[in-house]
Amino acid sequence: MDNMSFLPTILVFIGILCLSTLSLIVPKKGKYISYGLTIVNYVIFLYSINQQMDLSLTNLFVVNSLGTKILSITTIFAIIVTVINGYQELKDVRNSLITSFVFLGAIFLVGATEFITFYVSLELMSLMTYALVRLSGLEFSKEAAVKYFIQGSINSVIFLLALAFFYGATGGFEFKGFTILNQQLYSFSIGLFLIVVLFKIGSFPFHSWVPDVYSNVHKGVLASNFLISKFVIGFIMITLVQNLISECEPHVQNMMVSIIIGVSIISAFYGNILGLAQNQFKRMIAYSSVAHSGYMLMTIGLNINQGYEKQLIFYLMFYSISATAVILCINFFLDIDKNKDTYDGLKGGFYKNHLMGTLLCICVLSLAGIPLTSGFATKYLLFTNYFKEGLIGPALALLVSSIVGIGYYIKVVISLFMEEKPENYVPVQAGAISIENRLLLTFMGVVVILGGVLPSLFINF
Amino acid sequence: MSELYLKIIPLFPLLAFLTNGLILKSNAKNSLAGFISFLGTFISFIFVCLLYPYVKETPVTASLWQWMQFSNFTFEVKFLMDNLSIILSIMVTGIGSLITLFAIGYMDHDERPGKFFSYLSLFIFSMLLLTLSENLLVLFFGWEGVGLCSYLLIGFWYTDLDKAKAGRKAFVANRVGDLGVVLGIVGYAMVFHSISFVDLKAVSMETVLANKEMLTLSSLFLVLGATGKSAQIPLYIWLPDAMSGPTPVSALIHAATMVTAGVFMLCRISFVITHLSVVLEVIAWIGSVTALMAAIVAVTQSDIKKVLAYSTVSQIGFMIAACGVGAFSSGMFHVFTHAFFKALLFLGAGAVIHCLHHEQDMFKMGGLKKKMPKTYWCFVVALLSIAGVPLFSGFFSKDEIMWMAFNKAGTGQYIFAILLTAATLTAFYMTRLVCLTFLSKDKTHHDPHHPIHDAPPIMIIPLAILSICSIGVGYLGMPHFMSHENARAFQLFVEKAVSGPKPIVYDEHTEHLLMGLTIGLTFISMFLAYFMYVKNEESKLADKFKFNLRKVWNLSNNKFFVDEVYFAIIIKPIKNFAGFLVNIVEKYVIDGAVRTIGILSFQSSVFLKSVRGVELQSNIFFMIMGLTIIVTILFSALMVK
Amino acid sequence: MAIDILLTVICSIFALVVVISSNPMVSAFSLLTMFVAMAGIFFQLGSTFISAIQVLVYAGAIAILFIFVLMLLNIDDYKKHLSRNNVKPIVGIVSAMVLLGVFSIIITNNFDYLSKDQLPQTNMMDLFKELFEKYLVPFELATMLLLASVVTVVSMLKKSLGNNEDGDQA
Amino acid sequence: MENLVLFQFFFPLLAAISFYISPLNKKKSQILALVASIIYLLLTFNLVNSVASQHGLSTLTNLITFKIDNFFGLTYAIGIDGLSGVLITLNALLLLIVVISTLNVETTKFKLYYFSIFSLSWAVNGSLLTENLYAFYIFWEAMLIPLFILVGVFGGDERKYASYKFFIYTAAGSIIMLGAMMYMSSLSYVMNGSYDLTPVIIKSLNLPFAGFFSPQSLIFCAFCLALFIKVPVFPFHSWLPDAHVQAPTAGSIILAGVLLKLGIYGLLRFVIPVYPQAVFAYKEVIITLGAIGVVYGALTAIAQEDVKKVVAFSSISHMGYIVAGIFSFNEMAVNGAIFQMVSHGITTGGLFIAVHCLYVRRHTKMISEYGGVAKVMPVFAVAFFIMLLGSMAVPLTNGFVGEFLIIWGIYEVHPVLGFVCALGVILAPVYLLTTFQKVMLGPITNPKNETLTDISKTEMISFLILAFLILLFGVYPKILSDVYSGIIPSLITKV
Amino acid sequence: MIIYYYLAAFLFCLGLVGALTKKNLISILLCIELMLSAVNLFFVLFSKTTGNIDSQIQVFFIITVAAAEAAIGISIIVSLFKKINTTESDEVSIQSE
Repeated sequence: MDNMSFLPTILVFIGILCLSTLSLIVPKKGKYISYGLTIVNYVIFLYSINQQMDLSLTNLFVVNSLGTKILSITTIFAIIVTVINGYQELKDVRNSLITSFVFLGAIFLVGATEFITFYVSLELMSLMTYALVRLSGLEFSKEAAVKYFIQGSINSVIFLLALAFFYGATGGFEFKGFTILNQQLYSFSIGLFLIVVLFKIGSFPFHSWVPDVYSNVHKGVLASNFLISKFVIGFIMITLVQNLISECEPHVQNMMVSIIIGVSIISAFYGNILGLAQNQFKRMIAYSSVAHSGYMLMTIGLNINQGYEKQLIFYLMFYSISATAVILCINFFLDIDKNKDTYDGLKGGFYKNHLMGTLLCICVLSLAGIPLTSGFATKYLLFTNYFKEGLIGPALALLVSSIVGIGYYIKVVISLFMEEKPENYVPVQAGAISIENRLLLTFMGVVVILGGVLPSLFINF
Repeated sequence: MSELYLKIIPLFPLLAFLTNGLILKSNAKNSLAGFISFLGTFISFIFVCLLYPYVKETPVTASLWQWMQFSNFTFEVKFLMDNLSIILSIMVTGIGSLITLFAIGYMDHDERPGKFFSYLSLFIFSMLLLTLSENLLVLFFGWEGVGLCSYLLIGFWYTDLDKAKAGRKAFVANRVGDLGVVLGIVGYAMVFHSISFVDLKAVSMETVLANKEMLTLSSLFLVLGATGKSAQIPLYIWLPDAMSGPTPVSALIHAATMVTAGVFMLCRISFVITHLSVVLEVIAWIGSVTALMAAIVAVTQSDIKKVLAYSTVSQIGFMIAACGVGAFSSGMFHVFTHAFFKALLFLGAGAVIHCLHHEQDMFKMGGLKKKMPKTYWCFVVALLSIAGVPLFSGFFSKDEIMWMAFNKAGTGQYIFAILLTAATLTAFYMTRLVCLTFLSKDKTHHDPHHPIHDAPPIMIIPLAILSICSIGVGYLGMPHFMSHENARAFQLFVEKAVSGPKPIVYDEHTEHLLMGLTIGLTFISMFLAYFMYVKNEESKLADKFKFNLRKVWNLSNNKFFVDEVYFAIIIKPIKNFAGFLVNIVEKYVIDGAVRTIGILSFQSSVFLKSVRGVELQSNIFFMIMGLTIIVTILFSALMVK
Repeated sequence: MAIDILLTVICSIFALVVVISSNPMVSAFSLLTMFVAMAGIFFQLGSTFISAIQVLVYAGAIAILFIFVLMLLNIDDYKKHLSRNNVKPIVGIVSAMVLLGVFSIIITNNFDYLSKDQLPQTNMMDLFKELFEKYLVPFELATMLLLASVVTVVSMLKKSLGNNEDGDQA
Repeated sequence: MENLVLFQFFFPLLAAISFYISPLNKKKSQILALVASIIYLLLTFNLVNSVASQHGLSTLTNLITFKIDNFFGLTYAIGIDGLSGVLITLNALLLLIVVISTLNVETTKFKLYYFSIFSLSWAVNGSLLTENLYAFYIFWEAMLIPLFILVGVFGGDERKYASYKFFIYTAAGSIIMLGAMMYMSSLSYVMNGSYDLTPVIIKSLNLPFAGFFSPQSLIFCAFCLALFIKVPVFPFHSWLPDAHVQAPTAGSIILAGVLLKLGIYGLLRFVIPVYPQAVFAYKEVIITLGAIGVVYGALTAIAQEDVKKVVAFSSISHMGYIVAGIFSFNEMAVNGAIFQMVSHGITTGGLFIAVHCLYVRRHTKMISEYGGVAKVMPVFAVAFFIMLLGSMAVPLTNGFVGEFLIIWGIYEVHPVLGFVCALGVILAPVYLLTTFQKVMLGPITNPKNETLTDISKTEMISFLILAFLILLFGVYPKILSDVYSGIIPSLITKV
Repeated sequence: MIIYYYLAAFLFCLGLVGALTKKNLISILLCIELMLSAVNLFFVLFSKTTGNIDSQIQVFFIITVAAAEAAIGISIIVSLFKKINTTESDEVSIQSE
């Protein structure tokens, strides 16, 4: 009999999820019920996964201890996303609900040990994300959704092709403990799979959806993108492809590693250089995410036996928190769900609200990797790995690209502290930021700082 | 006891400086500030005199504090009073007191007497630091200190931009010399592992010759320093400009004391350089050529202070030349005598200028003999001294130098000839100065309300004292033919502390011949000057000379165009180079490189932004291209094996 | 063997028509035909179940959905963009041909491995057993996916779910 | 002792945060700042004193080590020796000077202002007290932010450009250093199972040296690049004039006073003791750069039209001395260089305050706008002149001691470069006295200058403190050199 | 049987070309479906090669997901059509500042 220890938890989760979906139908009070249920759902889930040693449904679905940790973090992140979405309007709650489905996909992605579950959960996450983008209702949301959808579909076809070859080469879908029947087909499939990974984490040259999507979605969607999709998919995909590559023949492996190094360096430079000329925050953040994908991509090239997962999680976690916090802070200064998010709205922002200005400053600097913020500690750990594995030149190239990156992060600080409002400036409506969002932001800011000063608090979770 | 005296000697001028500078209100009375300053200097003078009996027996040293300490070297702030420094100390404090007294009268209308006298006291303090120094470091303290005071005092009337500039010029020129001093000190320390004069005095000839190259270089550096401070070629250019300071300052700093510091330093290192023939040769030529050149320039100047300035340069040239021929003690003797008569000349000129309301052009003076008789007679004493008329102090010292030069092996005769010409010219231009100022026709501007008369007693008394000294001090170092017992008494006293001249074969006949020649030329040129400027004033004899020798005259009047040449070959290139550095190198190369990187990355950003496809089709295109490229690369790896 | 070649040719031709035709409607119908031919290939390969759902879901549902939408949107201005002097498609075609070459060489290289036939006929019972025992988790997840799709598609089209259609962006 | 250290270590940060969150008005904030900086100076003095009496200052005394468990063996260790002792005292002193001298600044953003200067001070203090490279780097970079804000918010017209340039330039340098650091961290992890990098550990890595492209050489160059940018050494200085000219006085004083010294401190602490072969191989190149810097800085200062730029380029010149002195590895030169670090902080601080006094009165820093100011501001003229004396290295002022010893040391080791360095002695009065003359002397040509008021009491106090130190260190330099001279023998024997 | 491998590869590449060159969003979707069926063909073929029916289950899932995907995709495209009144892919562009 299979160990089904995860079954009650997941059933309860799905049950409450359905309940909260249904409760939207309740007139007037529906959104509050749904909102409450969603949060309660996450809390119960968080509680119950931490009660058990291991979580499994069948012998093909096992969440190990590391997975449990990732799920815990993701759950907290999901709560954050829900809080960010809020409950003022029905569509906010609806977005939270769809995010719940994304989260559901994430759960299965973490626990999957074979590609079929992996595929379905990945598709669940992507489809829900397309819908979220479509539902954002900004000026170009629909275009962005179409673009994202078409590119995503092509990508999922490539993924399936990779799966087909993988299957052809191993005779099964398990990605742990398989035997390779045909090395050439296997290598080919892994090559294709690598492309899928590059697309999912938004590396060059598969990055074109990133700026379009990021600049045309609600802050909540962006938050769920950073906190859930990017975090989970980034981690799972990178470690998975790292595992798969290690099974290849050495010369193929070397070639793959050099491709990855090349792509990651180009991504880092491309993202950082393009970030310089952006006038919109969300686009700037998007290109910064392209650059960051380059930074973390190189982990694929590392030796899997050394166990660099912790560093990667640490890095992704704080990257997601910082990026989300930046988005939220900017939303305080100008309602990015309604306005063009140009730098003008930010000018002299620090003097409007010291707390928000400081938090924005901290989080942007964390993205830039300036010490005393977690961005530095995480980058330090991640990059030290590269040095340790002998990828000295590439790691240096990444570092050099991050110099370019500082150039645009610091522009935010300049706008915040040093600019005066232009004379003919029409004031934009500042985003209403609820009290719980303020608390949340403060919490995130403190975490970002703590992660930089005492990283052991977090890396030792 | 003697140590204590030594330690407190410089204290009084310092106290006077602090009192005048910090405590005294800026609008305090001139006489009060002057009196404080005078008191500071005079008490020092008394202590120096008190120290004399001790020093006569044996040099006194006093260690004050450790400046810095290293594992193999210790810098100490330490004083030394020996036969050399006591002479200079007496000179500094004595003449300093007199000039301070004079300045009380001279500066009676100034707005900031407190400041003036505090600077003056600071100068005395620095000068004492220089003279009392036991090692080259402390000497350098004083050395730069006096340079600083010189800067402050030259530019004392700073609202006149030219005066401020003159001060800066003096400081910078001195700094060039100071560079030499620093490097020289280091060089000496590298060889001797000590910078103490006591140790330098004890060096053996073998040590010196073993490190000949290093020591020659270092000594030449020190000579450079000496030329800076003592206004010799090539750094003398600041001294004539320095005359824009108040006249007492010119008298004290730029005639009597500070400018002789170079000679003092050469005396201090005499035990080393006396073994270095190249250095001596260089010194001798620098001194003699400067003496001649400055004398030539002095002949044609019309500003009374400029004439005196060039005369100072010329006279110091004599002293330096003396050092160059190995007769350090003779050089010191000339320093001593020169201090008195040159101070007298300057103070006299100061009195004249003061009474003529800051008129300095000699051609606008004349006939002052009747209006300012006391000043006139003081001036005449000084003239006779400097011109080298027998029985006056200048005669003794100058003649000694020329005799020593003549006896120098090798180039001695040439140097003698140059010095002789310079001495002749000196007699001429000094007589010219006296004639134009006092004896010629009255060309002064008459102001019935302020008739021209002699200066007040507080200015005249110092003049009188200095006149007596100008006559008297010469007898301290009489030549052989005057007194066999006391011959060269002064020099022998000094030679306990400095290197003595090489023994010469005494040839009385030659000496008398040369002396006769010198005296004869002196009288001829004095008479010529009198003849030109007084007797034939109406017939414009001087102008005829001027016209016939106009090329030489122009050269002389324009100071051989040295300032212009320096400007063209040193100052202007440096300024242009600095401009080039700022406007080209800094802007386009160093900063430009940085900016270019910035601009390039931003422009590439803009470019990439523009080529990035915005429509769906190009996004798909990029995807497919990426797919193809990666797959192809991978495929090649698969196939190659 | 002959029927294999025939099916291949039919598939290829209709697939080409899908791509070449500038009229979406023609493309859609060609695709439909190709789907049916594909079902034939599946049948030929012994996967009867797949063949069936290929016809039912793909041809019967998805392709028809496209055709409906095309008719609904009434797209007829496709002729506008017939001539394009854009370099991108050409580069794209070339790169696709390169890809095709890569595929072909890989297939040819592994000719022996790929031409093995270890499963002449698929047993339907085995298939369902696999599906409901081994792959129960993805199966249930797929139901969740469908549920979620329903929810989102509804919320995309229904105003009451907070989607102020057309007036989205002020 | 531990409590004292911790209190001293965190005091400026606490002060900074309390400014940030306190509801005090400007007047009270100023008083608080004054009190806090005095307390901080006393604390620092007390710390250095007590360490000196208990352990001596000739070797690095570890005071506290925080071990960050499970963070790959990284620790934060606080330690102090003569060098850091001198520099933290200088830092605290300059903080006090800054607070006093800028009481007359008109700004409504005083909270941000005091927050910036105190947190800057904290970061400087932190980087001077840490023994680990990681912690050093953290503080090293962290100090960019407050200074960035100081320059960018409170600076002149071009402040955005200047602060941007300054930030990117210095961050770029430090990121290169970070690369080298990470490389060594990874080596250390392989060897010891810990990322921790202290000079001892770096030394034990035994990085090979063979030619330019060997690890030790490259790491050395990376460190030097970052540290030289901060110092700044010719030709990496082009951020400095802009930053100085645009920075407010507080920024300028702290920047010139202590921040530039951190580059030298990094060299002395983390570079020179640990890369002996590389240091040996490149020292002549570096002395040459230093010497070029001396002359270049001085020459460019001559042709400047902005008072602050003159001071900025004079800084480049003076820092050239220090670098050349350090790399001559002569006892006197190293001693002089460290002395010069302190004295340059004091004199340049004084010069900036002088410029500040002019600026608050006339709101311009162009030399051509002034002339004859001494007539209306006689007391100021004296104060300014004393600061100039220190900068010109006139004997019996502090500037002389350092430059004299440095020239001495370099001349002993390398006469030609010693001579080149000594040229700076000639050029210093050229630009400083020219500036002084153009600003202060001559007749008053600009009618706006006729009504200037002489310096106030607060300005007077800061000048008095500085002038006292200038003369004290000039007359009796041993009082300062005794504090740090113990570290020098071990430093120069390592090469 | 091996001919089907080539067919699948051909169809896939054809789909890619179509996705790139087609100017109508619906047509692009059609091409993606074309690629999907090529992939399906691969799966079925590989299941014969390896003698393992897992891949046919995957085909089942692919078809299920494709249906959902088509539904969501179509609804997105329809809502875009309502906004810009065309389904030309050239019109799907996002201007940024």
